[in-house]
Amino acid sequence: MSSETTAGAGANSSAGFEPKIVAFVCNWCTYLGADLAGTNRLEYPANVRIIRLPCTGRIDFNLVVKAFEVGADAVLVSGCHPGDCHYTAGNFHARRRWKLFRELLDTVGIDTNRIYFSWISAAEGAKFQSLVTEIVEKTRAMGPYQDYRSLVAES
Amino acid sequence: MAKIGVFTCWCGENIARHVDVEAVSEAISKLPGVACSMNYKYMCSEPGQSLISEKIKELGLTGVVVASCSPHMHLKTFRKTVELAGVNPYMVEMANIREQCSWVHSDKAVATAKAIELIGIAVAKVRRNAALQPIKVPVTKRAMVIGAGVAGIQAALDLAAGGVEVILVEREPSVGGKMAGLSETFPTLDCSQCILTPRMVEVGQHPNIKLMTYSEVEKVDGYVGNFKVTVRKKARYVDIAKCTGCGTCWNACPKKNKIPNSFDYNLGNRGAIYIPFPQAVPARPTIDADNCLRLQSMKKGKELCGICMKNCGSQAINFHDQDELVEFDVGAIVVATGYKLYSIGKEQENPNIKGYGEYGYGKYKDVIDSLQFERIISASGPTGGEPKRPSDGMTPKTVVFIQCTGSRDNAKGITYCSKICCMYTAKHTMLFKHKVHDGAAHVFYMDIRSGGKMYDEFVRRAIEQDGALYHRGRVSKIEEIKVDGVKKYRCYGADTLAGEPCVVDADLVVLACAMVPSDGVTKLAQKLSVGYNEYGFLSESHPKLRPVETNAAGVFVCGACQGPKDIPETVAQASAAAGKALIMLSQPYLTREPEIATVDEKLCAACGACVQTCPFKAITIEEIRDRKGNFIKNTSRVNPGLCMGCGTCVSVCPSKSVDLIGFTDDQVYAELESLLA
Amino acid sequence: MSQIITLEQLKHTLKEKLASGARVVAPVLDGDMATFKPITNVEKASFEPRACMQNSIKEFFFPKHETLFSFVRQGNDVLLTDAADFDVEQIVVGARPCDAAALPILDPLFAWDYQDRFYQERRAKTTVVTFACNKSDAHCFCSAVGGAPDNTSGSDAILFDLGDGSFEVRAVTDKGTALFAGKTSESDKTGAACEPPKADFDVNSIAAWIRENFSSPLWEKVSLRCVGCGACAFVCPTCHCFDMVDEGSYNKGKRVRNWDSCQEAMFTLHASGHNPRGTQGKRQRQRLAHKFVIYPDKFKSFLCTGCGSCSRSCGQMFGVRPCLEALDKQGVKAQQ
Amino acid sequence: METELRNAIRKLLEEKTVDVAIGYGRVGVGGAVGAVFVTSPDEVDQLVWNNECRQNLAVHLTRPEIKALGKIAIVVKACDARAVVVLANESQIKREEIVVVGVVCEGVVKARFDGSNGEQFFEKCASCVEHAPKNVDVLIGDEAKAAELDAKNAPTAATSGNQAKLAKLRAMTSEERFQYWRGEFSRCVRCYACRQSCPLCYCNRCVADKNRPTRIETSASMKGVFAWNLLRAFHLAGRCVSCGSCAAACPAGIELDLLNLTLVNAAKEHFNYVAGEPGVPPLIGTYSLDDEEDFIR
Repeated sequence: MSSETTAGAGANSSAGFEPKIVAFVCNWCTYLGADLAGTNRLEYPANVRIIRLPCTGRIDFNLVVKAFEVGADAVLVSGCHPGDCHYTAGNFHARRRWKLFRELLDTVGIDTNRIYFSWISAAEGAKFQSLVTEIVEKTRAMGPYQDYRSLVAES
Repeated sequence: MAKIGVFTCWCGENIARHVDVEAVSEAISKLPGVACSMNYKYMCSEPGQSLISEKIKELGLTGVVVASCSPHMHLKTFRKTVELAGVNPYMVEMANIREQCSWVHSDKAVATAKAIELIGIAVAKVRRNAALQPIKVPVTKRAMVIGAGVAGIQAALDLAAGGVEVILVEREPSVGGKMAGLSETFPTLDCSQCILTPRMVEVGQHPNIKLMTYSEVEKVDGYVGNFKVTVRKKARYVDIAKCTGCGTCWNACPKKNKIPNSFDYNLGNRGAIYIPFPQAVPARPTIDADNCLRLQSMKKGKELCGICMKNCGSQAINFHDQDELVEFDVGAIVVATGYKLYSIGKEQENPNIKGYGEYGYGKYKDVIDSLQFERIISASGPTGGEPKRPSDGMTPKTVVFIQCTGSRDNAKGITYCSKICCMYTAKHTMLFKHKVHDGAAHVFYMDIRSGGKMYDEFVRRAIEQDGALYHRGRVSKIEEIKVDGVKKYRCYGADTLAGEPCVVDADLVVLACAMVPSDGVTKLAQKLSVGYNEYGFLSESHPKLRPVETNAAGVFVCGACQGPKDIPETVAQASAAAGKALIMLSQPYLTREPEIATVDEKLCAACGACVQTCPFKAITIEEIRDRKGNFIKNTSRVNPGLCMGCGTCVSVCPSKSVDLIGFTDDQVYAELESLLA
Repeated sequence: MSQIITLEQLKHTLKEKLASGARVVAPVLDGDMATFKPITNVEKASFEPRACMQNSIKEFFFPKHETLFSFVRQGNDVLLTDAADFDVEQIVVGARPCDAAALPILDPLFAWDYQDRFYQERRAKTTVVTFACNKSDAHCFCSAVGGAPDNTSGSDAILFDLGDGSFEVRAVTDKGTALFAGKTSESDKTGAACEPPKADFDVNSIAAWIRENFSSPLWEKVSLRCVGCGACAFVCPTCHCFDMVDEGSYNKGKRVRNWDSCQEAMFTLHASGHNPRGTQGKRQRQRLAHKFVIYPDKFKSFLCTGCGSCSRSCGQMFGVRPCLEALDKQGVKAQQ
Repeated sequence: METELRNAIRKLLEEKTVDVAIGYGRVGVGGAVGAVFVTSPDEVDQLVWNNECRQNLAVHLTRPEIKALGKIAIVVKACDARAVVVLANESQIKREEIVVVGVVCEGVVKARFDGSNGEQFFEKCASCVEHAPKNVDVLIGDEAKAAELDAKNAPTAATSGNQAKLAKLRAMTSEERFQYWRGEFSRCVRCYACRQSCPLCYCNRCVADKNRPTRIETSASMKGVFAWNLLRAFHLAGRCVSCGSCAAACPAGIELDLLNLTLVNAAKEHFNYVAGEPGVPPLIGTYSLDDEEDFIR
């Protein structure tokens, strides 16, 4: 689509910078939490793009890398609270992978402050609202993820 | 070339107020592969759906994106719509521009821009969608019920009445469970045995029910409709087909009345060959190998005793009996493994839970739990229903009942309310007062929770008619003392309503302890791939809408294994579980969502990462052989009957040889790439 | 009389080129590893002859990763945009003679049935300044394939280190002459390269053996330790296989070409699943046959300059020289 | 030791316990040490054992060309032995069908950039506390000496060698680390020497070689090499045995093993997990209810 219509338009200059946030969420908890935020009309900034997956277990680490490749300034990965997984254990498996992956990202110098992990249940519309708001504000303050953008530009 | 139709909904004003639907349609119409981009006031309405099917027919659409509300709201609706119009129902994606856009963003320009991107994501995905067919799984018309307490008995009888063969598995030598040991039941005070034993006899005799007592589930393979359950039939040393239940053996046993009877919670005794209680079903004895002189001597190569065998007229005793593994093919499984009481002592199986050492349970013989009290006042109990205290057989005059021992106590690690204790404690006071008219029944309680038909009236009756003394407060400590040479138990309590300490010298103390799931339930749950909470209570699929289903398809739960509950609730839930199982078993095939994992067997290296990870044990390593039977390679393979479609396997597969249909990497990466500015 | 240039003058010459907007490529040291890199500061470069480089100058003519064009979908149309920026002036300094010698070998390949303008334009706009070798190592075998430590093939100018902070400059082409015009002074000092490296095998005999022994079991035997990575091909100045892929999204992307290696199992994998070169032996046979039979048949020169980069960088201690030696010993000489 | 090794292999071949022995021999330019595949007792004198025996020969166990040779005996160092265990755990080999000949290793020297032998031991050897290979069928060398070396290294194992390098790297700012790797990765040519030399990168087709979808770009572009190197390292999480083959094989001299070490350390620190123990389920693929989640909101 044309870049004029995207929220990330003109993102390269810090002034008027609108962060692009990609959120990978599970279908049963966080997606419904986001729906609940809607049902309750809890406003939050429009910068987040949700990719719906069945379970946090399905969220492969490489998707996070890809999100940065397509220009994300921050990434949110969110699913059911421990014990609430629709598939009993997908989130436990995911939690372990994330813990390790964060260490790797840290060593490589990919800014782990731009990757957020959360448990948001179907009842936590307000948590979704406040977390997204916080992510957008913090990312706005950090500015565009220049490091990764320049990598992509060099490619 | 894809021909995608995009249908943007106004949802009346819900979407249109904050999203410029015309601008959205216009922008989306320019996306590659989009053959039409329309908007309409109510896409889910009849005219809205007609618009979609008209366009499908007119333009030969290959994929449809509906931009409206959450897919949780209407994905099924629109799948039906396109299916009726002749397109595979899985060629639909939804863009959630209501809950996740118009309802949360009030700036129209911003919301419109976001809506366009959200639809772009859906268009990118639907382009990669594949036509899918629901999976049909054949069904074995047989059910297994695990646990034969009142829940299992009820479920088995209902299933059997529905014409389904039932395998009823019980770990103990007799069916009946906890209820068989109760005295009388609230709120009617009808005798527990009187209402249960006829049902026990019925399960024993029902032509559709195969009873497997003294047996445990060893292994569960297969999947919904097609389980293969291996049951360990423990060595009983008595051939129950030959045995007539005459009783000669247990009366002749030299160990008669010398071994604590666990059915009486060790308050009464039995022999080495025994039936746990007179009304047992099957009314056939079992030999307790650990205490049998013959069986113990055989370990040392001798053959002592054997009196029971010598006396048995039907030659039913077989000292060489061994555990036997029996396999059953069943289509559905009902779990009804019930509960036990929380361990009051200091030692706990669960490290997060602490005991009530201060109550001296285990140290003082007359500090007992509520199930022990049930046996003491039960007509079939060790005292014949005469209230006598365990230490010296004295009839207690003052009894202290302490509620919430363990329950609702964060400090001890159990947060939940065990739900039935308020009611049975009131019952205990009544039964006690009916037998010891001059006795005093003191109850220490936190709150009285007596919701239920005729429940509060029952508690009021205990207080007002039978004179139970209720003190709102906790007991902090119990000490053994002597008053006039008689052993007493001084209970240091508080009456918070009176605002003063309340010390009672009791002859007997009864602790209403928390209900916890029975032993081994988490192991069983793992075999069944059923979830459980931190206490081990099994997890239902949805607390309100799917209360007896579990996330393991084809496995249902009922009774106290799912959470504390009383008999009426248990029976209702058992019937519900049986009903759900019957619905499932009534169809020739089960239809399952096709959005499951699939393996590219040619490229799979069979490292087993997915096998290890799958929460449903749906993946196995299989051999691929050529037509002549020569081994070619190993591969992972997904059992479509077991896979629930979580996709955790995809994340752990290093070569991405496994993919999740409906959420393939191809689709997900396309969604992401659509965001490329 | 010879022309000499001091190191300072050489640097000054390169600075001028940098200032004029040209790209200057020179060896940059990191520990004991020397890498050809575009430099912006000549002081960061290392100007001494060396037998071992981490990479070949090949990548400045035929990059490891190169955009051919980009595309954007608009509705049902696809708009194409040509690649840009492949025609800047380049000065490559410090090349080994065996590295530079690969360029004339590759030239006909990129100007055969298809005129590869990316390669050709870079080639035309690049001046290659070589350092004559002053030492060789056990991996070197340029002499066995017609090269020499002071070979000028592919060079526009060759410099001989005089050991006193200056180099003798021998311009080979007009581009070389132009680069150093007015920068050198006359001297009676002349430089000399080191002795040619020794190789006790005859490449022509081996090539003859290869031609006759397509089905020899020796191929599998000598290649057992090769694990099939592309390191040898990617450090090789003459290996030139590439793969073309489209990258980006459905709506927007580019066509790129990337280096590829015949040693990787995927290289010849058919869509059917059949792989005509299913084992490492077959893949090594392809590599050697291409270098010593197929390419010479077509383009009249070995596809090998004897630089030894492959065996230096091989983790399994393999490469062209060990392979040639094994074929010589177990094939050619065993036959005789 | 070399004689002892040759005798052991000779016996295995003579008794036809195995058809081929994978060991080290002077096969490269100037007698450089690499893999040899000995199929007859007469050839065992090709086998050498010294501190130039760098390669992890376990990489050959999963190769079809080698499997075709028959029953295998393999010479391993302690780190290599762990790779064999992982291969067995992941059912890539049937452990009982392979004879693992372990050799007590006192460290191997690093190659210089030009391929010649350096004077220095590999960084991994400085922090090695397992000089005698475990889970082997035949053990050659002095275990007491190995134990002595283990004890010698133990006090500094967490701070020496690659650990010191990694600690230095982790002490930088995130931005500095990013720029460091950007510089290193700029030399990456995607030759996959790291992958091919790794005994545990045995996939039938690497995800990097799959292009529908393009999960990671095949190009040696900056974005492609970042994605590739993250992916390679992460696929070894809880599996890498720190043999260092990846870094040793890299023609661009990138210290890839530091990425792996990060995950080795994380596995140990957060999950008390060490790769290469027989019968232990994989780190990724299992979970504990108590796994840390301090980073999750």
